[in-house]
Amino acid sequence: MIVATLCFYLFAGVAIVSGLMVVTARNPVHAVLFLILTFFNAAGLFVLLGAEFLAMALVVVYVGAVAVLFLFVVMMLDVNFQELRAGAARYMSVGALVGLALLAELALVLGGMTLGGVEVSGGALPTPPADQVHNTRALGQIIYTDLFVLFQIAGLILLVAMIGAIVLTLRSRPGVRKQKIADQLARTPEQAVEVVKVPLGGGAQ
Amino acid sequence: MQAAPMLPEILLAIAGMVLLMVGVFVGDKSAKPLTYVVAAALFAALALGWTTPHGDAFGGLFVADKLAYFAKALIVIGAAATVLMAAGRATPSDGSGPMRFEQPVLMLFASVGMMLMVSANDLMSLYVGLELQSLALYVLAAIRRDSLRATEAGLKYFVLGALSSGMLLYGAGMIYGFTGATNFDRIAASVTAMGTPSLGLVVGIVFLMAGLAFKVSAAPFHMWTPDVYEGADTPITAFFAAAPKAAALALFARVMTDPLGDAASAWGQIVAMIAGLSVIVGAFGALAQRNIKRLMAYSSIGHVGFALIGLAAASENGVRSLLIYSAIYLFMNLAAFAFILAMRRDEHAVETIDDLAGASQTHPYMALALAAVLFSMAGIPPLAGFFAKLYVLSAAVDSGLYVLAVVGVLASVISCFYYLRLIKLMYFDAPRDAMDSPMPRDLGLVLGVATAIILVFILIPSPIVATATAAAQELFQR
Amino acid sequence: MSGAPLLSLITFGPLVGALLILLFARGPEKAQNARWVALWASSFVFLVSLLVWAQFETGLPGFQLRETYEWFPEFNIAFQLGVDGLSIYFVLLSTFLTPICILASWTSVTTRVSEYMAAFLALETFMVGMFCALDLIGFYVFFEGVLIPMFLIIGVWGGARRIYASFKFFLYTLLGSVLMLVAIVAMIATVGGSGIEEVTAYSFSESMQIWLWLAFFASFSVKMPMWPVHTWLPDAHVEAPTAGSVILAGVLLKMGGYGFLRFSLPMFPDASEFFTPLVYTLSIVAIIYTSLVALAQTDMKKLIAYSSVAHMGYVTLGIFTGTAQGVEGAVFQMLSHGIVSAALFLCVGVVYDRMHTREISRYGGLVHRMPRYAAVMMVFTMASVGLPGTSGFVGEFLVLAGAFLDNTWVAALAATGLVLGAAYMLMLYRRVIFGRLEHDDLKTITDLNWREAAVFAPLVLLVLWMGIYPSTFLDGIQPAVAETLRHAATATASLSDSAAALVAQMR
Amino acid sequence: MSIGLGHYLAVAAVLFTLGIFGIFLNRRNVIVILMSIELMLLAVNINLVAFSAYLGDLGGQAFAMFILTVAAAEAAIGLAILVVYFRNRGSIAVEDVSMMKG
Amino acid sequence: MNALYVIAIFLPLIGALSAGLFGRSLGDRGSQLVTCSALILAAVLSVIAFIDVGLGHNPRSVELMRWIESGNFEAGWALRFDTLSVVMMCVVTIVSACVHVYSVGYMSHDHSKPRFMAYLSLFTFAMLMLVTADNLVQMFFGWEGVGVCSYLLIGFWYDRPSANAAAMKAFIVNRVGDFGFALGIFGIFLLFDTVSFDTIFGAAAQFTDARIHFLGLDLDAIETLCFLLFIGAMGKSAQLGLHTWLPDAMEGPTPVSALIHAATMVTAGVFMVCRLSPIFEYAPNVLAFVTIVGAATAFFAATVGLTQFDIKRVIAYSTCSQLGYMFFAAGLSAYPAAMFHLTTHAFFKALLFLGAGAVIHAMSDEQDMRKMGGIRGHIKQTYILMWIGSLALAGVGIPGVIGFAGFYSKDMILEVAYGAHTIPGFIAFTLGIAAALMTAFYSWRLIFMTFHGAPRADEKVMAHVHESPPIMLWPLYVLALGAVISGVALYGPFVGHHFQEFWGDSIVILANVQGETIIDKAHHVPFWVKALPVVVTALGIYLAWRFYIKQTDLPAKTVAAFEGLHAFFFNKWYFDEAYDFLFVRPAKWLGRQLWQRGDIGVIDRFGPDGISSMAKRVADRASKLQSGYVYHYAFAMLIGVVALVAWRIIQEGA
Repeated sequence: MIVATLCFYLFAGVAIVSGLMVVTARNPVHAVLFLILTFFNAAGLFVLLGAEFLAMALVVVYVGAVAVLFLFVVMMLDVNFQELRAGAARYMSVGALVGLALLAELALVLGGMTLGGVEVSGGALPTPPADQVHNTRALGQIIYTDLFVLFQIAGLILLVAMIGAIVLTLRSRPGVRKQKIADQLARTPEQAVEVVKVPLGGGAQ
Repeated sequence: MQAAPMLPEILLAIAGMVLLMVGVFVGDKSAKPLTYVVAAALFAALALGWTTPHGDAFGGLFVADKLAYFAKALIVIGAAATVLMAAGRATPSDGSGPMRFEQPVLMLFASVGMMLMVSANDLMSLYVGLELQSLALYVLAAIRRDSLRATEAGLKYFVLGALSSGMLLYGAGMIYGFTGATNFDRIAASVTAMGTPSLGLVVGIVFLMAGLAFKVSAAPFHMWTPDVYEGADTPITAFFAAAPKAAALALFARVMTDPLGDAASAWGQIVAMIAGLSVIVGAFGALAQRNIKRLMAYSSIGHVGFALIGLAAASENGVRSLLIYSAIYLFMNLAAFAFILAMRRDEHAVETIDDLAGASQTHPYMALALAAVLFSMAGIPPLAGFFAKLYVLSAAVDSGLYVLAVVGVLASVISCFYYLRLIKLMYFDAPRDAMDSPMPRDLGLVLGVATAIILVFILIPSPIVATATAAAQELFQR
Repeated sequence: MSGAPLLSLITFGPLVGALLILLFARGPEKAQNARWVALWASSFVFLVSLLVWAQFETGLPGFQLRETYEWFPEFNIAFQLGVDGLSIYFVLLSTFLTPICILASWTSVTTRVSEYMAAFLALETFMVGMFCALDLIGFYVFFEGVLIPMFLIIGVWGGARRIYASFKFFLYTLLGSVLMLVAIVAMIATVGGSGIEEVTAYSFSESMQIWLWLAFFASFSVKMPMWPVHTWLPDAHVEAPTAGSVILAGVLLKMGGYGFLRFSLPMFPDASEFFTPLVYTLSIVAIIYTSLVALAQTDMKKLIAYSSVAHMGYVTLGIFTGTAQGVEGAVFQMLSHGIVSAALFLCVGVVYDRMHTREISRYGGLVHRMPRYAAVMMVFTMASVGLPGTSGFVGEFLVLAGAFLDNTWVAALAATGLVLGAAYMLMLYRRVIFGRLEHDDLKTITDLNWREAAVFAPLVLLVLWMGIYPSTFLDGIQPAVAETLRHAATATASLSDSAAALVAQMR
Repeated sequence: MSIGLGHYLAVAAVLFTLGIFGIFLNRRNVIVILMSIELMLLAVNINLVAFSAYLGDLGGQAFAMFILTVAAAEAAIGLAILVVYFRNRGSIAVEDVSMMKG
Repeated sequence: MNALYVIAIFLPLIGALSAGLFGRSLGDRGSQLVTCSALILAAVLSVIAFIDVGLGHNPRSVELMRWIESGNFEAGWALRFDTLSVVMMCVVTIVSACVHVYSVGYMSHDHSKPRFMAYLSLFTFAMLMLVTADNLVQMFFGWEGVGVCSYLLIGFWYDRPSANAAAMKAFIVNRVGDFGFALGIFGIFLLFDTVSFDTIFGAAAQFTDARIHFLGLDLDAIETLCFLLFIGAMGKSAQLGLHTWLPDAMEGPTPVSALIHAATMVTAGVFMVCRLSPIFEYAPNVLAFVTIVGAATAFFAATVGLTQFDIKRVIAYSTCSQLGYMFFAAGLSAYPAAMFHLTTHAFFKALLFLGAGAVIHAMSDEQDMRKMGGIRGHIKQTYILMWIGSLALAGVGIPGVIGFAGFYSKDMILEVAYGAHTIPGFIAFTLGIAAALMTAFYSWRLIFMTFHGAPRADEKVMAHVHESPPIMLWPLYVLALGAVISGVALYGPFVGHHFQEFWGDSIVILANVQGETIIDKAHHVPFWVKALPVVVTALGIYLAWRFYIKQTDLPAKTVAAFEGLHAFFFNKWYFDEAYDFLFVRPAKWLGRQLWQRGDIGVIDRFGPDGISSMAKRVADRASKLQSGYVYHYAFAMLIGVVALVAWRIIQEGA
């Protein structure tokens, strides 16, 4: 258990610190990188909680796709970071106070909880014993059966996201020249080459 | 795995995908025909919903009950009307060309999201429905992508919307944690068993409510509304103002009274607080506005606050009053936006309130209709808006919320001031350069029908009242 | 005809006229057509209301000519109409003044005539409906609905500061009324029904009565208007077109007094008794204060407006004396004031139409050119002053008599209004009518034409009739007032009975 | 000292707070705000998974799964809006996103 | 017979309506004819009524119509014919008829004769309603009715600002009195539960010990009510304090002054006290007050009369003074004496006024006596008639033998005052004698200044001086006849030893333990008391002769010697100035202040305008909060959540 405890503190500590860096880093590129670090550690926490598939998905989806997307946009927009104004410190104190108040409230409510401390009425989707059914399989079983419709709707959401991304960012530029292979292949020598006879001393016209 | 109750949504989703394909292949010139198909599909779905059986669907993830149907009717009416009104109404001043074909499709998907969320019977289905709607709306807000104001509106809406989803999810997570379920029926059972709700549940409820309050644009989670209403393209704003409001209000009512009904002690006062704050913000915020869309935004904050007063009553009457309020408000909003969409001068949209000056002389019937709508919004009898307020007040007073009722009516007096100012501009002031006339026929139709409903509600209240009563009754019998 | 829904007819008849005008008044003759339609509609309604009067059995308490329609069944709210001795004369007053207003606006309103006429007819519907409604919600709908056409009438066809005045009028009265709405809702919730009789029969607890009374007071005191919430009235009167002022003074001000009688007194008898000193104080301040203010006015309409506030002071005073004389006097005073102040505003309108100014100093010596006008105005001035033999006397006298029975201080202070009222009205008359004809532009002013004379003749006759043979009206008012007072008394008694029973139990 | 539910919830709470901090204390860059949103959603996921483990109920994990999906979609749309905004405004400084107010 | 009496009352109304409404079609002549004949007929009927009711002791009352009924309050239209009312009817109709006829001549140059005749007739109707009222409210109707007619008639020449002002003043000052009257009526109703005379009079004796809670004081009921009613009488009869309107009322045409401000309306107060004698008798303190006020008025008005130059004002002050006599007689319970003087006074004062009118008419509308003089040769008849009037006014006669009308009535009053043997009676007697001296002086001052000496008017006016036409003179003769014989003729029935038989129930005088009434006592005063008034009158006439005929520089010298006193008298004891300072200007000032400072400065500023501007400020503030910055919006949401959570935690924890 001590290993698990140490791992928890490691993952949790790194996740929190890197999370802090995400919101405080001056350079957005650094922020993205810290975000990736946070996700990695969160995935670690998921593993500790026995949610291997989610940990995997987190790494694949977030680190592999979302964070990279962020990085890509940061680069693409090519913001001049030097020009970006530093945060207004005068709001900082009030803001921090309110933020801390939120934290304190959450801590007050959640701090005392321990695993297995609360009475439960019995889950709707009970977790099968981990030694019999693997987490991924178990999750797959309910997602594709009980929650199939939500899965479909999630697909719809992704579709909307796709439409949205396209409708917002895709531009057809009329002035851009494109390679048209069919045209190229359809060309005949007659069209391509004109044979002219140049009279001596007359020059081409 | 009963799927039949969700057939309308399935139909619409399929229709959306088919239309998307059509749009992709035909291009933007298909946009206008598509709007008619979308509207037809919406009404078809509504009709389908009328014929399909009610009850649980997909193992209790969704439920098609009278509340859902009532809300869906509003969604369909609001969405269809605004989709139609949006047809061919790009604003040339923005130089962004004609309407994109994606616009009706996204509106359709947003409507699907709304219909799903009002049918949600599980925190997960609530979330996916809500997000389907929200994502489509974020895109719609910014769909005039060459307009700085539209994109700024989209950005603000997105950032704050995401924040609110975060809060909602955090709350949903805590509710899940403290009741052990995501299904509404199970949550309800757990809450009932709990007696007094545990602190964790209460905090979860508060976070969840923050998210919902954002969606209905209740104070203090309202601040996106004016900017987004102003920035988004006017047809889009009309859409925002009509359908999602009704959907979110119905959802709010369902979540509070169905799974959390027995935790009313935890949320009743919060709703009351939010409602009171909203009517005040709505009243004072609008006083300083010159842009009519912005003004309508503040007005909507106030109206939502009033509707939430009904919810704060935490009773069957309260939910009924909320439903009636949202229905009547929907028609008032449709009429108002039909008018706003018709406000064009030399083919350019105009949107300051001063452009209304003297409208009663240049456009007498339009002005008369808008005046009726504005008086109704102000809650002056004998117009429908008065009865909407009456039902709410009655519910509030039944539950002993006298202070809230008084705050509500006092705020409505203040808000009266800016409605009157619009009427004053139309009726008392001399006309300036006349706006384009005649009004486009589709807008005139919406304006006329909606105004007629507002006017005759006093004579024939039962279509709205009886269905709302039935919906509320069923919700409380569960 | 006895089975015909007469009250519905007079309530909604004008609305039909308004719709006709709005929908079908077209073409070059639009304005003239609108005028005629309005005149016909309102005259028809007036005739029907006379029929109502004929069918009304004087001397019976309770409501007559009742009609009931299903409305909001889930709230146990039905749309009920009916009249009793308190309301029937106000109905008649409304139906009587509307055609007069339409005639009075025949030539003075030239812009947007069809809308104007439609607004007036709509206004009539709301006024008549308010007095006929036997249901709290119905009452409130009509009570508030009046604001819409009146707002437009002041705002569209009013004077220079019409926007300020119309907003002040609308928002001020609305502010008072919404509190009443909350109270109404609370009453319906408590009683479980909204019929006025049903609610009147219910005994509210004393603490609830206090709150409900205050809420209703907020509405009615503004509408009356009582000091110190009267300041909307001078502005509204001054800026409104003549006919608007006529209706405002003639009928709209009566809505507050009617409300006190219909609601505050019988429904909250204990609270009414508790607050009587407050009402007395405000009424007396109103009488003295506004009379003094009237003395200082330079604008004809403003002066008459302030005099209205003072006269309404008598009404509130009378209502809360709780004596038959006081209450009947208050009702009569309202009727009389409805005629007299309406006529005075019409008088102002006559000269305003000719001179386009209401400044008192711009007039003087009108009697030289307008002897008939001077005579007519003298009648109304005297009625306003409360000369015996005119309608003004009966109400004022009964109110003061009732007040004297209850509290001599109140009566004595209120009676100072007799002197002050004479002072400002005579001052007005002297400065406008008497004196030399000095202003050049007045030298060509013309006397009343036949249309104006036709407007004034019935008013003059009515003022004298009400002054010389008030029994025509008092006989009808009496049973209703007795009923109201009896109810107030029994309610108080039953409350004290229950309190006594409670005490007995505790022992 | 064993690790309890409270610990996980605490971590999630801190991350959630950081996310919110990132939104309203950030004055520099809208992208950072988007990242803060991701942090918030991550915190929610930790919460759900922790509850799921604690309740022995897979629903929480499934919920987290959907949140992951939606969050990805959200990120895509957010970035798309950001890009079009940048095209119009030429800046993504948070303080510049304030053309409409009042 | 009843119908006849009712017709007598309503004939003037018919006349008024025909002249007023159809004056244009009737024409000047027609209007005059209608009104005059109506009045003359009414006078004839009144005399018949007098003979039947007064002399035949045949009182009755006639119900006409219901009027105001509310709860147990009932006041009908009913006419009461008893001795008191028929006496008044006679006085009113006869004088009025004379004035009507006179007006035909006097107003011959006026352009709105029908209006004038209508007003006069209307006034007469109102006055008849007053005197025949069967209850207090109807009396109030007549009371205010005569008030408004007086207003109309004073302001008849509406071109004159002074006439308009005087009319207003008359109405408003009367209203002050009516204020008391009205309160008195309410009090009567409170006490007796009725306003009908019969019931009140019948029940008065039972309420002698009743108390009333009035203005926070616990007072004797009857005394309080009588006091309030008397305030009304003071206003109408221009008693000291509320007299200021009467001299100004002379702005009206002279016939009006004769009718209203000498013979009829101003005596209504006296009539009222007499009419209400059954209750006044139970209010000894108020009667004492009435006596003092009457005596003071008699003296005060006489002093002012000494100094005035306007011929009509002199007579007006004289009227005021004579009303004082009547009041102190009434105050001493000698109601018959008061009524007697009222009747005689009506004749000779109307005569004097109409005579003055003839003078003014002759002098081309000049009223200032300083611009008259030396016209007795030109208008002999008028001169003689004025003499008769003055002799009657001054009460010249030979005690125990014969005299002019005033001689009987005024002497009777002074005898009553002496015979009362009370302190108020003594004061009244003293002041009455002093006033009698002054009366004689100013009456002959008037005659001497007007008719004697050298002409002071310019030649143009003098050339025009002419005797009045017969239509003006005939009424004068009628009145002169009354001035000469009414005293001797009416002395017996009115105040003779069997006066009670004549008055019947219409006047109640409580007898003392010996069964003697005040009238009986008055008959037993020593001779010197009877002689003294004649002596002082002679003295007064002599002094006047001395001052204005013999030694014409004496007035100026006297004025110089008593400069302060003269100014005080001349300026009418500064009453007008004081009222202006105390009431009129403060009221106007207060009105302006309440309007500008109260309504606009406070109520509107902090009420509607204040609230709306505050709302606008709040709105501006609120829209500043909407800063446009995303982080502010997010912050607001955060604060919202944090606050709500904190609130819930605290609530749940508590």
